[in-house]
Amino acid sequence: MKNQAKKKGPILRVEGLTKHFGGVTALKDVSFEVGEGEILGIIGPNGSGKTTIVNNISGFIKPSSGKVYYKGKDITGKKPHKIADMGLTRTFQVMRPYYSLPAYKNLVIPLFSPRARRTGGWRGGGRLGDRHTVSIDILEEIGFERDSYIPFKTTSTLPTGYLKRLELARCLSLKPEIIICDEVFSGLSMSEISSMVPLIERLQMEGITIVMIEHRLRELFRVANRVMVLNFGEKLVEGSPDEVMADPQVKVAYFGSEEVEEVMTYA
Amino acid sequence: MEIIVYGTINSVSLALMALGFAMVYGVSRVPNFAHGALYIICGFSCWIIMNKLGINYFFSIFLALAINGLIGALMYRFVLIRVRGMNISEIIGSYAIGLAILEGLRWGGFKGMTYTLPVFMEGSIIIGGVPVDYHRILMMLIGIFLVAMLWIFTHYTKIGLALQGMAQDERAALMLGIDSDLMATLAMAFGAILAGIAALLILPLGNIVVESGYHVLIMSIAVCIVGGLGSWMGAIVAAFLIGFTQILTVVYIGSHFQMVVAILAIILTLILKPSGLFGKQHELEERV
Amino acid sequence: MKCIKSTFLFTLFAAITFGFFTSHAYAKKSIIIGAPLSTAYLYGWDAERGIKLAVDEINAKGGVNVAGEKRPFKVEVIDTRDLEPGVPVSEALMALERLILNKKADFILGGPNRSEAALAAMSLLSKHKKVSIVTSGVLTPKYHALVAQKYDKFKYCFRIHGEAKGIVGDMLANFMELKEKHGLTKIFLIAQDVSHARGAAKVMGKVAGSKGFEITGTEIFPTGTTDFSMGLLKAKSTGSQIINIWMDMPESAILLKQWYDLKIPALPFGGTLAAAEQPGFWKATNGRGEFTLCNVINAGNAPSDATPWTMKFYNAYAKKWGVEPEGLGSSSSYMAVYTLKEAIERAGTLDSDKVVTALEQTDIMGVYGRLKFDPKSHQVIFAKDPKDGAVGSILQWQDGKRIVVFPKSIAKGEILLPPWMKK
Amino acid sequence: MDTAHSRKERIDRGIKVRSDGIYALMSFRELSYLTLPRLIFIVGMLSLPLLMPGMYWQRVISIVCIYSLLALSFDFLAHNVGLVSLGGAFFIGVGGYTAGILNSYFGIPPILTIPLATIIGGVFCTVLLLPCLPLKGVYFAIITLMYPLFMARIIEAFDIFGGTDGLIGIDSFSNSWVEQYIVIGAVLLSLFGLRRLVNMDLGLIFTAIMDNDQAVKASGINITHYKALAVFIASAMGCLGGACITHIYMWSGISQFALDFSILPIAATVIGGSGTLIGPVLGCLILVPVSELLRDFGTLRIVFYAVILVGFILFRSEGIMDFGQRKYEQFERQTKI
Repeated sequence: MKNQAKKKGPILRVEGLTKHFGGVTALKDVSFEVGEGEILGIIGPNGSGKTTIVNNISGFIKPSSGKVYYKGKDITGKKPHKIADMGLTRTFQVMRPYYSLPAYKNLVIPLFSPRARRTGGWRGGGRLGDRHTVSIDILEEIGFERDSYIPFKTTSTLPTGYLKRLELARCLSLKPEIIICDEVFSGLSMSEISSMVPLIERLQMEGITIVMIEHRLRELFRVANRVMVLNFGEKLVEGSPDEVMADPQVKVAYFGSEEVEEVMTYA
Repeated sequence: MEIIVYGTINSVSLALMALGFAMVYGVSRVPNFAHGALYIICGFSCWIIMNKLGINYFFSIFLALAINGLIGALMYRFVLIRVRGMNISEIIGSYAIGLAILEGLRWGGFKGMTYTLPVFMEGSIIIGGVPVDYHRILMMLIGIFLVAMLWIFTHYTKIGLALQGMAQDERAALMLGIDSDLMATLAMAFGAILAGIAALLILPLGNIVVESGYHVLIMSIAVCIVGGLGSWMGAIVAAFLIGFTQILTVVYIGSHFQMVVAILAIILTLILKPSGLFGKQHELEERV
Repeated sequence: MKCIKSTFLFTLFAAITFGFFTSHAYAKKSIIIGAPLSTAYLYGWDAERGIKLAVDEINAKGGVNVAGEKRPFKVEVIDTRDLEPGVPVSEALMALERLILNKKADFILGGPNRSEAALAAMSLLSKHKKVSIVTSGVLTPKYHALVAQKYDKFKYCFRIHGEAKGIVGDMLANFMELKEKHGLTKIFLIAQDVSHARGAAKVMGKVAGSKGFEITGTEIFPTGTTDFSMGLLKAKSTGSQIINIWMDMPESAILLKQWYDLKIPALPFGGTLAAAEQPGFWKATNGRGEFTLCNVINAGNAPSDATPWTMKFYNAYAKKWGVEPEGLGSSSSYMAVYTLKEAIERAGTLDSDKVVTALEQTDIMGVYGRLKFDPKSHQVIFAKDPKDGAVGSILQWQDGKRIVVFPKSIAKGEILLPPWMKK
Repeated sequence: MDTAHSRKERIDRGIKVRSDGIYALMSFRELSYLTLPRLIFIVGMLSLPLLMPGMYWQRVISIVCIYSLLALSFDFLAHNVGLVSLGGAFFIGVGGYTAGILNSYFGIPPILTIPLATIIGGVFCTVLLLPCLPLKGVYFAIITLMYPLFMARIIEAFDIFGGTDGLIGIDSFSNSWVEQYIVIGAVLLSLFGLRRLVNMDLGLIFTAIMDNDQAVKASGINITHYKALAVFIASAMGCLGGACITHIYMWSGISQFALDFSILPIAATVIGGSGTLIGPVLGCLILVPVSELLRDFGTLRIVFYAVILVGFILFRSEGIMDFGQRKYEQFERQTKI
């Protein structure tokens, strides 16, 4: 059911990541690794610093201390567009499409980036075709029906499900090696989620490493190879989904007490 | 020694000029480009009241300030209220009103250099070997007194707190039942009165000339930016910063670099720390 | 809301049509004088009054007879706003062009007042071949130097009042006199950061230095400074006895007030000091401007009897405008109209080139002495005695009145020192 | 009882939908519907110098074109790239001085100095504005307001390039027709160039940066690079205007950094209709001649001018062009049933 991660060197390694906002310590000494082609889930109650980790890795915020290595190279504090250019892309928890532009034009922008020119975009194979057709192909692949009117509708009229897919499409258009999905499932209806999960699995088949930050644990556990739990900016525990589920500390962190056994299964 | 004395005087006059602008921007987020015009029109209205209507100097001051406050309120109520939000139109609107007032005064015959206001007290005394005239000392005292009053006003009175609430977050203030338009009108009126007070303190030193309106606008923008747009405490600290740098450049580098330094301060502050010393810059530290 | 909109559009429409008509309703016969002046400024409106006074007097006497035909003068004044900060010089040049092309001005008098604008206008005037006499505000020596340099290009430009070098010469004569009488030798220069003021201060520094004066310091203040305490205190600490001021910005009144309050033991001697030239100066500084000396470039601007015509002009001006001649532009503009009239009558035509040659041979006894133009640089020739050239005049404010103290030939009083200087 | 044989019908029936983005025009009627306004505008602009009564009004047309260059650059920056710049005077000043220096010190004829000044000026302005590109909103506006004042004070304090007297004796265009058609050509070129740019993919990136620059950063594009490109385009147009005004008036000095050059183009944009690139040009076509007509009123002229400005901001805050576009689309004509 889950494909095993190929055992090569870690593609992403974070060591001792700490971040203070004024007096508040959002992250305290978090370290973890992500193997090539692996899906790592990051869970934790609200305000445990999940999004701060994403911002630090993707360069939007500079960490107070600690190092981030990507394929062995130190990318701590690099500019976001340089990190994205190296193949480490991310989606936003608060979706950020270009509301004034039609959906297919949203993807034209990433196709302008130097990485897209080099790699020819998602299916380009080294040569970038006409940006408009390439963007419509990518949209079709992630679930925008091709011959319908949806790719040409202005983004502000699209429902949340399509916007989430648009975020993913933006990462895909850069032919990424890592995608950090920040709560891709939140706010979606059950049917949308059920169509999103196979999409994630297909991406993993394509060899893309995915780091998923989620609250919907059931879907996450179906997909993730390993899971890491964060609480108040500190790393609580890391391991396979079953180990994490069984760990008492996680239950306390999430629900404040250990007895709540049955709820965990349906979360 | 004279650097300290004249540094503080220069800084207090800068602070007085900038206070009105900072107050208006702080509360209603409207950059009031008519600030220089309000400064000058208060000088001229006080001159008219005193010379043409013959009312004695003391009452004409308060009358002129009242008129200034009224002009500020009317200006907001009938013009700026419609363009709040579109920041280009705000700038153009307030600049156009300022232009209309200044050029209208010039057309009304207020040309030349013969208009001035009498000094509060004649003569000068020696402080630490440095001759300082009474009017400048009085200006310093009133300036400091004004800042204290402003601090008390904004912290302990109902309207003051409402104004501060508006400054932090207009929508939250609206939710608490503060009528934002009324507050903004009041803020504009206060801004105009502050500009008037600055005028009636600084103008007696020289003469009332329409050009200094533009000069005052530029300097108050400079001070407010360095101090952080929106926070009038920052404006006061920045006024002292720029005031002393100007005096120091005059003494050590060369007096004709004085203006260059003031404008350089603005550009450097904006590049290094756009939100200024105390300002909370919303756009820049946007939540990602 | 509806009615406001329509009234607003109606006033806009009325303004445009009204503006359009006035520019066409004038008789062809009269000679049109274009006066591009910064009417919101002292140097602007005093020139405007000087020109209008002269034109009224000439028209009253029947006008100018051009080759036998009597033709009246007609003045077209336009506001160039060029002395206002923040207004581009192209605004003044457009006003000048409007006079030449739209109002069909034959001659330009008064000229743009700011040196920068006057220099810029020179090439425009030579392009349209219009004779122009600058009468107020343009002190830069570069003006007549350029005429001499490129004579065939700029030969249409004349200047009928003094310029920085001439003023420096007058000032020096005064300083020598002060040196003998009161032993004042230390001079402190204060100049506005404008090239003609800085140029004059530099020249004064060199020349005074060579004449045995000690230059104790030079302070250049940018336009718009509101605090001169540092400069004045530096003057006091260096023990200087004369403060030579070259400043035509309104803030100079602040300087004089601070000088009086700080009791600086030095005599404020204005090279160019616009604020102090006005009769209203006394009221503006409520008496604290006493003992200030300032130079009004030509004699007519202050009561003196340089020539029989001076007091006649002085009283006619006061009668017509209700105020004594003020600023340095009034008598020179008045004389410019008369010089132009006399040159046209000698040339017998309005053709620019002939009028230029006629102007070069001008030699009339005017309000401030005998006016002759230097044929090469078209600059009026200065002298110490009204009989052999144009005479400057320096006055001192003595308890409310402007007393001419220099040149000796027309002086009405002596230079007094402030009480706190007579230790 | 005869029924009415014709009914009202909007002339753009069907055209609007088809022509919005996807060009599938059927008949000449639709073609003319779209191109007619543009044609009228171009022919009008080109014929302006011929219609002008006197030499003076021809000079006013050149000034109108210079201000419209500035208004275009402001409108492009403010509404397509999201950078509100009050620094029109900075571009004019730098362009004017570059042209002045090239001409008076190196003796390069005007035909060459204008393109040179445009490029050199554009690069110079962009380099100076680089550090403040990350600023946004009111901050960028106020810092660009300060730059021209700063340049003027620097030239005044160091007394370089002829100090406050400026550079004189710069040779002008051969005759007034050349001067006008160069300037009008420049305006038309930059107007339609900008419209082309905005609709191209490059324009998409500018709109994206304005819409949400964090997303653009995340898609691997260096936004400072593209912002610098936009500022270069805008400042090149401003410097072109500056170079032209220097050669028209054969003079260049610090008062080219005057505030009027910053404020009037913005006023024209507000009146003409911000966002539509033709709007600001119309705004200039209205504002500059009106301010010339009012010149006879002396100082009252500026008061009139300010009142007109406030009037437009209050009653027609969206500008003439938007109003015109809306009205143009609602024309009706009778069609047979």
